[in-house]
Amino acid sequence: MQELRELAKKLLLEGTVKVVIGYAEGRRGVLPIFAVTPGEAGRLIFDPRCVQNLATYLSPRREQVVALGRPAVVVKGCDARAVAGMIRESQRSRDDLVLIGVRCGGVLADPVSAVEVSEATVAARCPGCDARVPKHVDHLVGPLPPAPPGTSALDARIAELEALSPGERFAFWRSELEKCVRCNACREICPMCFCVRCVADKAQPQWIESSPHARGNFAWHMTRALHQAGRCAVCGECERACPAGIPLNLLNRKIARVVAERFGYSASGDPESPAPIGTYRPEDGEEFIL
Amino acid sequence: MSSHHPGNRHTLAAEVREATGLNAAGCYQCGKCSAGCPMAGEMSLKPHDLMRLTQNDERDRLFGDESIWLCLTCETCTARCPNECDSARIIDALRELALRHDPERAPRKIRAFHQAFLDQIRSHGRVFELGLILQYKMTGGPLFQDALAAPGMLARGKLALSPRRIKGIKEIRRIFEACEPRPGEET
Amino acid sequence: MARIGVFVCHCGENIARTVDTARVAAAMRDLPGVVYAADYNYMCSSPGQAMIRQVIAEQGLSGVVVAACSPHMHEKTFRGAAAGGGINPFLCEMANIREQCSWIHQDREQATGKAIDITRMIVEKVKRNAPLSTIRIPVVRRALVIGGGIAGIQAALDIADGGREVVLVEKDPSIGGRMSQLSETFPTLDCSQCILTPRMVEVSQHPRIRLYAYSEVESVEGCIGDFKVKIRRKARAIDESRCNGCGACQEACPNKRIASEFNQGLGKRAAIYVPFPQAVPNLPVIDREKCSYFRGKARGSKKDLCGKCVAVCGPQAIRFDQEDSFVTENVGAIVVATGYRLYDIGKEQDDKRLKGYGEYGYGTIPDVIDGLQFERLASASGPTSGAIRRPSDGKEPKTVVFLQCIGSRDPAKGIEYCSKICCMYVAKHAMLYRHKVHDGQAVVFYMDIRAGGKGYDEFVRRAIEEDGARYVRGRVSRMYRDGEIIKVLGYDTLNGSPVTIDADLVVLATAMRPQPGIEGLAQKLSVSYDKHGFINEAHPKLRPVETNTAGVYVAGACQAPRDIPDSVAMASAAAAKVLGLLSNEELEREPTIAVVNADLCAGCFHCERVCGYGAISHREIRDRSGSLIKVVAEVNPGVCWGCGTCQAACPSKSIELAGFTDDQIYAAINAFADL
Amino acid sequence: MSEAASTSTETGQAGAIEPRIVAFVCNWCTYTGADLAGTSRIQMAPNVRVIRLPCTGRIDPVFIIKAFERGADGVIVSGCHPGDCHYLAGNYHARRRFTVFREIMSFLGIDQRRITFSWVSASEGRKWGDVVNEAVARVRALGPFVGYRSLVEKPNAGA
Amino acid sequence: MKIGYYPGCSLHATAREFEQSFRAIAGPLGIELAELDDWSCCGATSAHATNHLLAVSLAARNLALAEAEGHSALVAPCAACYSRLATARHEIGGDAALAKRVREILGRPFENAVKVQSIAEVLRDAAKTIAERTTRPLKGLKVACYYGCLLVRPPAVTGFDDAEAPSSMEDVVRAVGGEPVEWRMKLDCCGGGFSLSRTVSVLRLGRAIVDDARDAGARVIAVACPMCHSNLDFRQKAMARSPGAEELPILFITQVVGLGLGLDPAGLGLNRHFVDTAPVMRRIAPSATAAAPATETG
Repeated sequence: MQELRELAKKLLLEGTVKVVIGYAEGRRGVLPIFAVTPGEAGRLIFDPRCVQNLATYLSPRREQVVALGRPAVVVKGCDARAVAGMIRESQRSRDDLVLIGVRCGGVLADPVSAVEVSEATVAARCPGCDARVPKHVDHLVGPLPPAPPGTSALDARIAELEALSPGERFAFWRSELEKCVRCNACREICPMCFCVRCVADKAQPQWIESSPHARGNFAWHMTRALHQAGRCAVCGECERACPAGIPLNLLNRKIARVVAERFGYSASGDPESPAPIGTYRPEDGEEFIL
Repeated sequence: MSSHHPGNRHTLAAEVREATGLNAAGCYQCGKCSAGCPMAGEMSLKPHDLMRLTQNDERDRLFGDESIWLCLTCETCTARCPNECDSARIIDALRELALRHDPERAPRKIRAFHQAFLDQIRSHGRVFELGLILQYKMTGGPLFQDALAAPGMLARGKLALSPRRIKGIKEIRRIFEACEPRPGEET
Repeated sequence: MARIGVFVCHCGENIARTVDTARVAAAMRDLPGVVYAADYNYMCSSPGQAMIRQVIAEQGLSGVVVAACSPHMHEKTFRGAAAGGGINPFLCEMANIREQCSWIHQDREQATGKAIDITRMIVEKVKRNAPLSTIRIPVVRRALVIGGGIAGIQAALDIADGGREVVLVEKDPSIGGRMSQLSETFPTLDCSQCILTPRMVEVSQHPRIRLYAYSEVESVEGCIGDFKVKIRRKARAIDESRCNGCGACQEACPNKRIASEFNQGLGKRAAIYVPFPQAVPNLPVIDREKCSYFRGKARGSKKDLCGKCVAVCGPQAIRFDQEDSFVTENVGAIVVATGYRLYDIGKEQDDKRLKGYGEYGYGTIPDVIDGLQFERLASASGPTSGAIRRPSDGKEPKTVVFLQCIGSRDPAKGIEYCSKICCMYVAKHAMLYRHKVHDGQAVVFYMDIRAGGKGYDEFVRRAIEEDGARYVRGRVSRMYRDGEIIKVLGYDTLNGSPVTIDADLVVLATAMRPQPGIEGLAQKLSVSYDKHGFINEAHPKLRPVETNTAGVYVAGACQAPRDIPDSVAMASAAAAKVLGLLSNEELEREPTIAVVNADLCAGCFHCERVCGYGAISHREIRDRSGSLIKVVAEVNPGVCWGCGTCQAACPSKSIELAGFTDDQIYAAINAFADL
Repeated sequence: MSEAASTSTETGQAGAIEPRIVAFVCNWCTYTGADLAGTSRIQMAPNVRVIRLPCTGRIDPVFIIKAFERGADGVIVSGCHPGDCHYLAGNYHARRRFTVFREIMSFLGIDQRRITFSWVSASEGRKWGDVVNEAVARVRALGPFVGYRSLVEKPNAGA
Repeated sequence: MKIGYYPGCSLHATAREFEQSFRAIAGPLGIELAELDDWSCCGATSAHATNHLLAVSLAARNLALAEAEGHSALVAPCAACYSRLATARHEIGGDAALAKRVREILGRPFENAVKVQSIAEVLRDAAKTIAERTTRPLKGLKVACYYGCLLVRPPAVTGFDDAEAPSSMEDVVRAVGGEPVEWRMKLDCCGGGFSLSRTVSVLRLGRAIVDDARDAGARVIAVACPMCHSNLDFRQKAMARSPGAEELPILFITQVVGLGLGLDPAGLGLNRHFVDTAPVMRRIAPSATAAAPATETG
């Protein structure tokens, strides 16, 4: 904690950065903080309650943040993946960022009610995480906490769904997606959703029905998953932000796995590594093609 | 019996492929294997001939000849084959097929040796060399040829006098049974 | 509001037999925006076309749909008719109710229903068609040729003789390439330099050729018709304007023990040197790695450094302080002719798929050489003045063994392809050897003889029948040094017996590989290359000298192993293509290309990743004060071929393919079911 | 539970009406192949409506979604065989795109038997006929895809 | 360093001095040999020449044992055993179907996770330690390092050394101050498994090897395979010899190292050979006494 604060102060004082984006204690739990003075940097914290993916504040869409000037940002391993994605897609250049990586032992599913990471409280995506030590960052702070206990509830749930028949899966997702009110919170919070105008808002022609019935919602969430393939860091922010509680990270994780298995690609923290969609190998599998 | 239509899945090449995943058609007869083979001088069919006959599905010439049994599996051919044919492995497969095809065709001495050797493993889990030598001599190996050697061996403590059987011998037997070529696999 | 005219063709009985064309027309008449629909016996006939022109005029049509055969059959015809009627040809489309309807169905009811659907879908699309006009790009009527070997020389001369300016870039100090190293050439055995040198001189004196020797392509921008090429002129440390090529400097140079590249390491050169007597340009270059002045300088030694060359240079042309300089040339077309190198059997390889040959001693046996080295031994201008002497002790070899397919046709340690020229030059070597060493015996180990070509097989037969080369069919398993000689252990697969030969000299016909660094150059030009590094032609049969990048052509052994005649033929073909391109002030291209909506583009450049033509570039958008707002994608109309992969890849649909816009396809999908 | 039973929950009454299928094909291989089928008079089921695009690379998965919304019971996507792309590599990019999109659809419970992917070259008129007939047969067995169209309605006990 | 140890049948019989010497040098080199409990025969030539599945399964049983005992690497001094184990590992690794079948046959957990190492590899990697611990440098002892077939072939399976120009054994010999000679036959086969069944071939091949080593000036041949050893040692008497040519002692590479480490020849089993090894001792003994104190200080 102290290490983090000292580093942040140093970066601000020597003028390396104008703002340090990190976590701080808020009235109702942990909040993002945009520290521009050494004093504010003193409020920085990192613990399992720091679930937010701060990469989203690097998006050019966030004009107020951009206005603050060259940022340093506190990233967990999963967040670092998102940053890498944004760099790869020219939303940010690596040189005008300072990345402060924090070693992570998993975050909480519900940071409000719990404080300690246990098999019961850990976020579903964390167990088995391969990015507990962020890669390709400028600074690495904090001790490495023990690996989160148990196995990923996400994978378990995916396996359950895959065991079902198409009809049963369809019914499941229908019941989930009927809840979607198209508030676009999933989109707003996602670091990779930086389009000037989302395809879902395109009117001429309107590929994605805007009215919030299950059909439009299927179209939206399928398209979203497709556009996220190989880019999504599976940070789970979309699911956390969803007021309807739709298990979006199931889909994210599923597709991330598909991309890894089919194209031998995993969203590493390396901005240099090519995106899996947009490249190809002549020997790619095609067992589904007649 | 196997038909000789090329492309027929019962051709020798097809069986070799089934057994090894290797493609005998890969051999383009450059002869580098035969040029480096330590036993080529003693073989009537050189390594590249063996590959050729396999490609042509000429079982009878292949299995009727002792050449496949003269391969020492020294792997020189495999290591130097420009087209990555792994001839040594293919010759292994040919021997296996030959035994299924007609065990009597295999040279008596060599077959007897392999038999004796495997019996050793089957009954002790390891090879008890004195036993091996004795059994081999009984079942077809030239008698007395090495009799002079045995004492020397003993004198140097190189031969154990009584076999030692491993604890997991049951497991070994099970492995042997599980690996018996099933009748279904006969060609 | 659209005013669409629909013309349904009977195609005699071909369509009408199974499709009720009148009903199709009637159904169309009911569609909003359709102001005219009729059926007719033969729409493609001149009365049919006249009918289209007339209706366009009378009805003031904004679009035309011809429901007839496949667009592949008559799209041009009907677009012509539409143009004749006074509307933009791209406002006319065809509904394929013959090949894909009447000919593949019998049930009249179903076929008619389907024909109605097909035509309706096209009508809805055409409602949203936009007038398109052919794209014109101005052409810079000069060409760049990369590589000064025989292919590059031929291409440069042909283009220059064709009346266009040529910039020729060669990375080595002299042009001439591999051919200048050869002794004689097959199948005629005429002296290589005798036919090459005049061509080299021609290049140096040609008014329309600008030669940059000892130079490399640094970067390439732009596209067909207008490339901007930055060229690095490596520092020779010589003032070219002063040097008179007297050669006194290399005489004076104290360091004369450097392995000569030109002689494949068999001869020596000085640290300041002209690569070979007939070099073009006839200028020396200083090898900074070896020159004691530069080495001393690098060590930072204070004491007076060597300057012997400076001392003897009359015109005072030595320039130790010279540095690399850059020039930028503007050209409309580029020919890549970077040639080849030979596979090296050593243990160290630049490609992990290559292994080298331990069984042949990994290149550590001095009297085991490769084909180019033998060329130098046999060449009158070579280190032995053409006498065949072996490197180790200078003795005349009485038995020379030639091995073909070393590294070639060898996926295990080399490459799978056939290097194509070895069969011929080995036969040539065997002959040259016999002509020079009458009591010598040449033994050739081969797998197959590939002598397809005019006078080629006759040539090989001559080597065997008249010059007594002994051809043994089989690969060699191993060879090792045994005192004076080299033991070669092979096998004669034709008589089925092992062959062991005591050789005095062994010559390996090693595989042809593209020049190192070719991938880098290919990326600069955004041309594709195969896994071996050979430049890919645009089509293996129909576009052999074009590449996937418009305006970039390929010639010679950088595309695949080639001999001299092939390389020259290819070079002339490429030159013809270039002259064709440069014969126009402007070039015309299909208007169905992608267009970016800069306002919506978020600059993620997914489009750039999927575009194989490199048609996407980055455009900076700045406000009045000039500060950067964002960087967006931009399509280069000269380079885009209109495949539309970029549009499907664009998450926000901010890039549209003209003629196949989302709007048009959406309309077609919408119209497919008449819900 | 069995696939057939499962699909019924997804689609409602199976095999009621003639299936409607949209085919998105590339202009250079499959469309030409389909023309060849015509010139060779190869008879095939009339249920398919072809939409011609320059290249499979141009085929956007939203086309498939929209087709289902607009009443398609099945979809065919077809283009040039790997290595034969008339352009450079549109089909390779399409292959990756649809590899992922299939998984998404399948994970959301859209029966993949409704979507047929194929490579049909300009010389494979016969193959095109087979692709069409097989696709129609598969989709007919599954019945109309009302399950998707009717997503607009509030859920009824059946779904 | 603790490492799984698979002796193999020969090392408990005809080649017991191989095991004896390996165990003797292991201690000084800080290598802890954990012999697999209840290991079984690798199947050797007889299995793979007649029944591939059996060959793979017999070898795999031992790999599975090593896995169960928690070893990450397994050393098999006998080149033949090494080859069988490494080949099985290679084939199972590259063939999921085979892996499945073998697992069924073994009926025990098997992840194929254990690396198989040859003695040459292990000693080469320990060369530095060997040099440090050498108290009796084999000064001027010309050694022909004989690899034979299975140590380096096929490269796809072995891969720890160059298949055509290996150097690991030479490195080891140099480490103990010996002088490896350059010779031609170091990779040629000695006749391997034909020792009993086709002695004539073995004598022909063996003689060529011994002669070439002798011509190259070697005074001893170092081997890493019991079969090579018996073919060259026990069979050497029977090989025709050109007049005046003396017999050439055949030492296991472990014995060569042992001598360098100053161990007692009998303790290394030199007395068990058919070809008299005394000449070797005579060559190195004087230098030994001289060298001993020098290295004590070093």
